[in-house]
Amino acid sequence: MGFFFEVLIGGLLSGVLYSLVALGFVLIYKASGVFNFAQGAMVFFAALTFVGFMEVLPGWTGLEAGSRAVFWFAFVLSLGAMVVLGVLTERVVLRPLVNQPHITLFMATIGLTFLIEGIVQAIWGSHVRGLDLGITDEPIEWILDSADIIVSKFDVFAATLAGVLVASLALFFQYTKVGRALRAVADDHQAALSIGIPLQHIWAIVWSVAGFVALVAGLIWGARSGVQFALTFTALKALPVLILGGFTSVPGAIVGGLIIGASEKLAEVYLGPFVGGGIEGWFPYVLALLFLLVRPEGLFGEKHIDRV
Amino acid sequence: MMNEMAQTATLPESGRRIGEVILDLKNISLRFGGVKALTDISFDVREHEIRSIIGPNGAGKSSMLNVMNGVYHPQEGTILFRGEPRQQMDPHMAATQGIARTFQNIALFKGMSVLDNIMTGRNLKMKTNLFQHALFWGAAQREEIEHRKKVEEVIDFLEIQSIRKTPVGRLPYGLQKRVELARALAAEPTLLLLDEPMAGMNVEEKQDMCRFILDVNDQFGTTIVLIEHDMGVVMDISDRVVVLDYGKKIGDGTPDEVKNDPDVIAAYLGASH
Amino acid sequence: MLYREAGQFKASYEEDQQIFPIRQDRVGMAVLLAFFFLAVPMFASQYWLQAILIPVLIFSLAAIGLNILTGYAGQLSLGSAAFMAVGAFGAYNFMLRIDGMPFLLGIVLGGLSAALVGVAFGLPSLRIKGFYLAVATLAAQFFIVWALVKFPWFSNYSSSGVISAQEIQILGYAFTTPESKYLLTLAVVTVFALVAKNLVRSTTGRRWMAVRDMDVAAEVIGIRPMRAKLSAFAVSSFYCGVAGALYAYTYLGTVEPEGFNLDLSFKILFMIIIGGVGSILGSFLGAAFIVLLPILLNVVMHSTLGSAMPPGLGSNLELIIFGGLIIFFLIVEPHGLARLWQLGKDKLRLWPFPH
Amino acid sequence: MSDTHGQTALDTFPRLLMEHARQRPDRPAMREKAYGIWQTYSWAEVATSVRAIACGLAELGFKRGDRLAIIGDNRPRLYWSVAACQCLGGIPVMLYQDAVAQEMTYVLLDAEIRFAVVEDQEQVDKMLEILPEVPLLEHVIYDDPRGMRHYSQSQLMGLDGLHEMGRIQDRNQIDFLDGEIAKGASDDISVMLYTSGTTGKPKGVCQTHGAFIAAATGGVQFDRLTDREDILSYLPMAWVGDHLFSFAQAMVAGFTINCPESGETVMTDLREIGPTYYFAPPRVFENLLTQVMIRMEDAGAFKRKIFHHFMAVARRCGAEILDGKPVSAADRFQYWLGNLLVLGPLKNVLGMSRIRVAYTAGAAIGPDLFRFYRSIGVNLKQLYGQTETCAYVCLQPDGQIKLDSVGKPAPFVEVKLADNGEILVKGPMLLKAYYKRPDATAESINADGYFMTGDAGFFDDDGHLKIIDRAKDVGKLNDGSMFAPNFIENKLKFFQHIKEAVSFGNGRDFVTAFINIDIEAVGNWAERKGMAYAGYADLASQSAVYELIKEGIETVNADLASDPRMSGSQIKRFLILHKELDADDGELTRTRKVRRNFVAERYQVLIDGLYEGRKSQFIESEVKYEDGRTGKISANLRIEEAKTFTPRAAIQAA
Repeated sequence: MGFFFEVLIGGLLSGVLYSLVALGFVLIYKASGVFNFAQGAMVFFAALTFVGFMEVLPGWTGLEAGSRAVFWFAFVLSLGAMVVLGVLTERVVLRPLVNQPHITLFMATIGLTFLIEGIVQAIWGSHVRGLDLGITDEPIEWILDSADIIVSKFDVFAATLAGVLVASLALFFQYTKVGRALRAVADDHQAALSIGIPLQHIWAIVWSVAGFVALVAGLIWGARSGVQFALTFTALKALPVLILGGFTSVPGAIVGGLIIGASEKLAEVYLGPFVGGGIEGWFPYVLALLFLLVRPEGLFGEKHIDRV
Repeated sequence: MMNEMAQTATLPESGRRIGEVILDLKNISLRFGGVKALTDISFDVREHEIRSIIGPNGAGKSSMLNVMNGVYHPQEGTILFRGEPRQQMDPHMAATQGIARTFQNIALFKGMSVLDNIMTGRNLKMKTNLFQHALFWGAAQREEIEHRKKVEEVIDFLEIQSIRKTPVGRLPYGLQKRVELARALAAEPTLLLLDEPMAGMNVEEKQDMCRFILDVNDQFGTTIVLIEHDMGVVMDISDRVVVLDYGKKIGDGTPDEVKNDPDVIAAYLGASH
Repeated sequence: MLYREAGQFKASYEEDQQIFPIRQDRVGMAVLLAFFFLAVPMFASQYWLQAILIPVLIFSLAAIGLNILTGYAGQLSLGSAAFMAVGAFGAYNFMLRIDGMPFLLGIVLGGLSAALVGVAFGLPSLRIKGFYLAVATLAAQFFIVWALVKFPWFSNYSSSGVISAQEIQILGYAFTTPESKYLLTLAVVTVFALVAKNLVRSTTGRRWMAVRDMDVAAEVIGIRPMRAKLSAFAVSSFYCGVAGALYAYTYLGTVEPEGFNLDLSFKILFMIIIGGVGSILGSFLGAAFIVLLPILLNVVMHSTLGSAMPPGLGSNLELIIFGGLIIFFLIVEPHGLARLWQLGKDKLRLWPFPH
Repeated sequence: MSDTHGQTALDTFPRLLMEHARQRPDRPAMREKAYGIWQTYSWAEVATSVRAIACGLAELGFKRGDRLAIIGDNRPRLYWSVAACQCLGGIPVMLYQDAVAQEMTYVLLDAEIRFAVVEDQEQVDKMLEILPEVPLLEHVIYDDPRGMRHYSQSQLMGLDGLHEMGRIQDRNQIDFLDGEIAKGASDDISVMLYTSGTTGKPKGVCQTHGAFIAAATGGVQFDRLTDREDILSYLPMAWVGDHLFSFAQAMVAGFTINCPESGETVMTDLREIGPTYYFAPPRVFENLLTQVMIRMEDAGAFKRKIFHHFMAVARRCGAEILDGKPVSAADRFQYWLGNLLVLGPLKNVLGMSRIRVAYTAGAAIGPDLFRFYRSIGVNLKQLYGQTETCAYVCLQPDGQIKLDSVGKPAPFVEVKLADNGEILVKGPMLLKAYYKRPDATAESINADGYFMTGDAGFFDDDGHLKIIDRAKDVGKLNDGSMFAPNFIENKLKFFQHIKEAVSFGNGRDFVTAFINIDIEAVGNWAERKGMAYAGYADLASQSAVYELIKEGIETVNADLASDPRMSGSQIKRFLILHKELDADDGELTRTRKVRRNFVAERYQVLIDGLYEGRKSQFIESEVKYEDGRTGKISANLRIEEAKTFTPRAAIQAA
C-alpha cells in the first residue's frame, strides 16, 4: 500500500508540472483561440536562454558565476526574451492569420515550434546542460521515516512553486484590469473589440504571460532532467492533460495534469509489466481519448451546440 | 436522338394540385438547456403546397425547420411524415425520405465548384462504391455522367450555366443562394425546406428567386416550406401561412386569413408598422 | 502563352470530365512521364536516383495520403509516419511469413494493414474535431511506434526492432539496381496518384470535401459524415502504408520503428502545407521541396562556409527555414505551391491579357 | 427516277440534306452548347429529325407553298424546321426574334402565315398576344416546353410532340416524304426574307433553291470551303447573311454549324469552338478590338511593352505576310516571334486562331480596324450583297485585299455600272420576286434582267468594286465631277475625333462640311492636353479643336486626291457645329442616320456662310430638352479652310 501511495504521490507531483505547461496552452487558447503547439518549444527556449545567460553573464558583467545575482539577472533577461518572443509571435504570426480557421493557426504554431527550436539552438548551441536550482532531488526524510514513502524534496518544491504560480495567475486575472479584459476577450472577441479592448494588445500580453509560465516550467523541468531538446516534448505531455481538462479551463488544466500524472505512473507500474513496459509515452493519450469518446468537451470544457 | 434529348430535358411531370397531408407536426416542443425555443406547436403541410412560416426574429422559425429535417431533436411531440410517426428525424433519414433544404446562412461547400456542389445533391442516388471510383471507369463513369446530366438540367432550370465551373466562394451572395437551391433540387426532393431564400437580395434577385420557387413547385410538384421575411412575397406565393411568435403558434391559415387575424396583427404585422 | 484552347470544345461529358481537359496539359503530362520513365533512368546518377528521386516519390505518395485525409476530408493528422510504419512492417511480415507472396501484393497488404489501423484510430473522429482529433492521431503515432518496438514478433525478433527488407522480385526479376528500384517506385506512385485523382474527382471525393467544408449541410443532403471520415482515414492510411512499405523496400532497405517518428509525421505535414493542401499535384511539389531543400542548403553552406561551418548549424538552419516557410506559406499562400502553379497556368491561358 | 433515291440533281436543299446524310452520315452537321457540352447532331440524325418534323407538319395540314414562320434564336431545331418546311415544298419565313409582337403582325399578315415554329414561351406569348389580329395563324409550335404547362390554347403544340407524331408517320409511310422531296424543283421558292425597309413597309424577298444554292456554291468554291469547316451561328436567322452562311453554304459544303448557348455566352462559345469560317458585322470586330485594348491597359508595363512592340511589327508587315507579299527576312522573323509570344495567343484567346476565312459586311469598316485583324493574321475580308442577291455580289479574293473595296464580282455574278454610277447585278442568285409586290419587283429589275442595287460605285484599275454611296444621294459638282456625300462622310467618321459629318456640294463649286466632334474622344484628348472646357459647345469652338479636326479633314483630302474620280470632292471649308445632331430634334433617324435634307434646311444660314466665304456665322436654333421643353441656343460659329491637294492623276499628267 505504501508503494502505491509513493507512486501516486510521485505521479501527482509530476502532474503538477504537466499542469504548468498545460496552463500555458489554456491561457493562449482562451485569449486568442490558438492551440499553441509551440508551448513546448517555448519551455525549451526559456530554459536554454536562462542557462545560456547564466553561462555568459559572469563573463560579461564580472559577477560571480553561480551567484544569486547572476541567477536573478539571467531570470530577468530570460523573462525579457520571453516577452519579446511573445510580442513577435503576435505580430508576425497571429496578426496576419487572424480569422483563419483554427486548424491553420494550429499548423502555424507547429511551424513556430520548428522556428523557435532552430533559433534558440543556433544561439546557444544544442548540447545538454545541467541546471541547479539549489534544491536536491532526495527523499524528504520525515515522510520516509514516518510513512515509509519516498517523496522527493524537489518535487514538492516544484509543486509548491507551480501552485503559487497558478494561484497568483488566478488572482491576476481576477483582480487586474488586464485580467478582466482578457476574460472579456475570451468570452467574445467581437464584443470585446466593440467595447474598445485592444485585442492585439491583449494577445501580446497573454503570449508574454505564457512565456513567463514557460520560463518557470522550463527551469523546473530543466533542473530535474537537464536543459536539452527533450524539453520540447513537455508539450506532448501536456496535450492529453488538455483533452482531459478541456482547452478553456484553468482548473481543468490543473486537475487534468494531476490525473494524467498519477495515472500514467500507476499504469506504468501496474500495467506496464504485462506489455513490456514503456507505456508512459502513449498511456495518457489513450486515457484521454477514451475519455473524449465519453465527454468530447473535456472535464471542465463548455458544451458546444452546433447552431445552423 | 432528339427524343432522348427531349426526354432528359423535361423533368418528371406532375400537376400542381394540393393533395394529402404529408408532414404533420404535433405538439412539438424544443428546449436548449433551459431555453424554450418551441412550445407545443402543431401544424401540417400538404402535398404540392407552398407553406410559409413567418414570425419576428427569434420566433423559432429556423428551429422549426431544423426539427423537420432532424437537425434538432424536439423533447416532446410527434412528427408524422407520410403517415409514419416518429418522435424525431435524423438528417440522413430525412434526406433519404426526400426532404431537402437550404440554410439561412448559406451552407455551400466553399472549396468546391458550383458543379460539384450540385453534384453532391445527387449523393444519395449514387450507387457505385469507393473501389469503382478509384478506377473511374465503367460503372462509376457511367453513373457520374448520368447524374451530371440531371445536374445540368437543374443548372439550366436555374439559369446558372455561366458559373458552372466557378468555385462557389467567388460568387456574389445572390448567386450562392441560387446554387444552394440547385443543390437541394438536384436531390429531386418531394419536400423542400427553404430558410429565408431571399434574405439580403436586391429586388431583381428576389423576383428571380420567387419565379424559381414557383416554377419548382409548379413543374415538379415539390412541396415547399418557406421561411421568409418579405411579407409581400409570402402573401403572394404561399398557399397557407403559419405564424410563430416567441416559439408559439399564433396564427395559421391562408394568406388572407392570416392577414386579418387580430392576434397576428397585434403580435407581428402591427409591430412592423 | 503556351495554351491554344480555341477549338478544344467538349462534345461529351467524358471529354469534359477528363483529368486534363486541355490538350496542352495532356501533352505536357505525357512528356513529363516520358522524361521520368525513360530519360531519367538513362541519365541520372545513382546518387540522384537512390538519395533524391526515390524518396521524393515515396514521400509524394505519403503526402497524397495525408492530403486525402487533411486536404480533402479536413481531418488533421499528426500520425502519418506511424501509418507508414504499419505499412512497412505489415509488408515485411506478409512477405516473411507467407511463402511466395508476390511483392506488389505484399505492399498492398501492408497498405491494407495500415488502412485497418487507420480506421481504428479514425474512430474518435466521429465524436471529436479539429485539434482534438490531431491530438488523437498523436496517440496513434506514439502507440504504434511503441507497439512495434515492444512486440518483437513484428520485427521477427531482431534486436531493437530493426528489419531488413527482403529482395524485391516480380515475376522472377530481381529489383536490385537503383534504376530498377526507381522505376518500380515510379510506376507504383504513378498508378496510385492516378487512383487518388480518380477518388477525389468522384462522389467519394465530393463526400470528403463536403464533410470538410460544412458537415451539417453534408449530413442534410444525405452524406454520412461517419462513413466519409472513416473512408478518408482508410484510404489515407492505405497510401501512407504503401509509402511506408516502399520506404523500407526501395529506399532504405533497413528500417526500425523509431525511424517513423513524430518528426517524420511533421515532415509529411509540411509537405502538404508547402505543396498545397487539397491538391494531388501539391503533394508532389511539397515532397520534392522538403526533400531537396536540406540538400540544397547543405550544398550552399558547404560551398560558402566550407569547413568553417559550426557543427549543428546546418540542422538548426534547416529547422528555422522549415518553420519560417510553414508560417510564410500559411500566411501568404495557404494553398501552397500548387496554387502558385495554378495561378501561373491561369495567366498563361489568358496571355497576353492580364485577367 | 422513281426509286426513293431518285433525285438526280442536287438542286434543292432537301436533296442536299439527304445526300449529306448518305455521304457523311456520321460527320457533325450541327452542334449546340447545351447542358454544359456541345451536343452534336450528325448529318444522319439531322436528316431523320428534319423528316420527322416535316411529316409532323404535313400531319397538321401543312401544304406545298404554305409559309412557315420561324421565330427564335439560332437553335438547331429551328434550322431543322426550315429544312423540314422546304422538304414539303413550303416557304420558311424567319422573323427577327427580338421584335415586339406588334412588329411581327405585319409580316405574319403579309406572308399569310398559318404555321409558326417558335423558340420558347416568350415567343409563344407574342403570338398569343397578336392572335386576334392574325386570323390565319392556326398552329404555333414551340421548341422549348419550359413554362408551357398551363397553356391550353388549341393552337399550341410542342415541337417534341410534333416530332414524335411525324417520326411515326415517316416510319409508316416512308414514301410520302421522299415523294414530297422529289416534287421539289430548283426554281421553287426556298425561303422568304424580309428586307428591313428603310423606306416603306418591309418586302418579302422570294429566293429560289437555285438562287441560294448558286450563291452558296460560288462562295464555297471561291474560298475553297470544305466539309471540315466550323462556323458559329449567332446572327439572327432572319438576316440573309445567316441564311447564306449557316444554312445554304453548310448544306452545300456539308460543314458544321455551331449554335451558342445564349446571347451572353457568344464570346465564350466562340473561344471554345474556334471557328474556321466566321462572319461578324463591323461593330462586333470593333467591340472586340476595344476590349482587347482595355484589357491590355491593365497589364503590367513589361507585358504592355511587348504587346505594343509586336503590334507595331504586325502593323508594319502582318497584312503583307498574310497576302503573301514579299517581306524582309528580318521582319518575317520578328513577326514569327510576335506570333509566338503575342499575336498567336491573342488570336487564341479571342477564339480566332483557327479562322481560315472571316467576312464582314453590312456597313463600312474602318481601315484601321480592318487592318488590325489582318495584321494579326486573321484573314478578314469584305463582301457586298443584298437580301435580293442572297448577300452575294462581290467578294475579296485571298491575297488581293484593298481596305476600301468590296472585292471582285463573285463567281456566276455579272456586275455593271449604270450611267449614274448605280451598281447593276445579274446572275443566278437574283430574287425571283417580292412577295405579292409585282410593282416593286418590276421597279427593281430592269428590262435587261439586272437588279438595281441602289448603290453607286465604280471599279478601280484592278477590277475591284468600290461602293461610294446610295445612288440617289450621289450628285454632281458644278465642274461635272461626282459628289458622293456618304463616301466622304464615312471617311471623315473613321477619324476617331469625328462623330458625325454632313457634307454639301451638289450643284456647288466645291465641297463643304459640318462636323460633330466626338465629345468623349475629343474630351479625353483635351484633358490630356490640359485644356479646360465647359460642355460640348465650348469644346467645339476652341481653336485647338479646329486644328485637330482640320488635320483629319486634310488627311481625308489627301486620300481623296489620290483617286481621280474623287479628287474634286476635297473639302475646302468646314465648321464644327455648336450642338450634337440629335434624333430628338429630327436631325437623325432613330437608327442614327443623318437626315441630310432636314439638316440642310435647318442650317441653311450656315451653308450660306460656308459658300459665301465668311470667317464666321451666327446661328440661332431651337432645341428640344429631355423633359420635352424647347429652348433656343445660339452661337457664332467659326468657319475654317482646309488645305486641298492636287489630284494625283494631274501630277502624273504634268
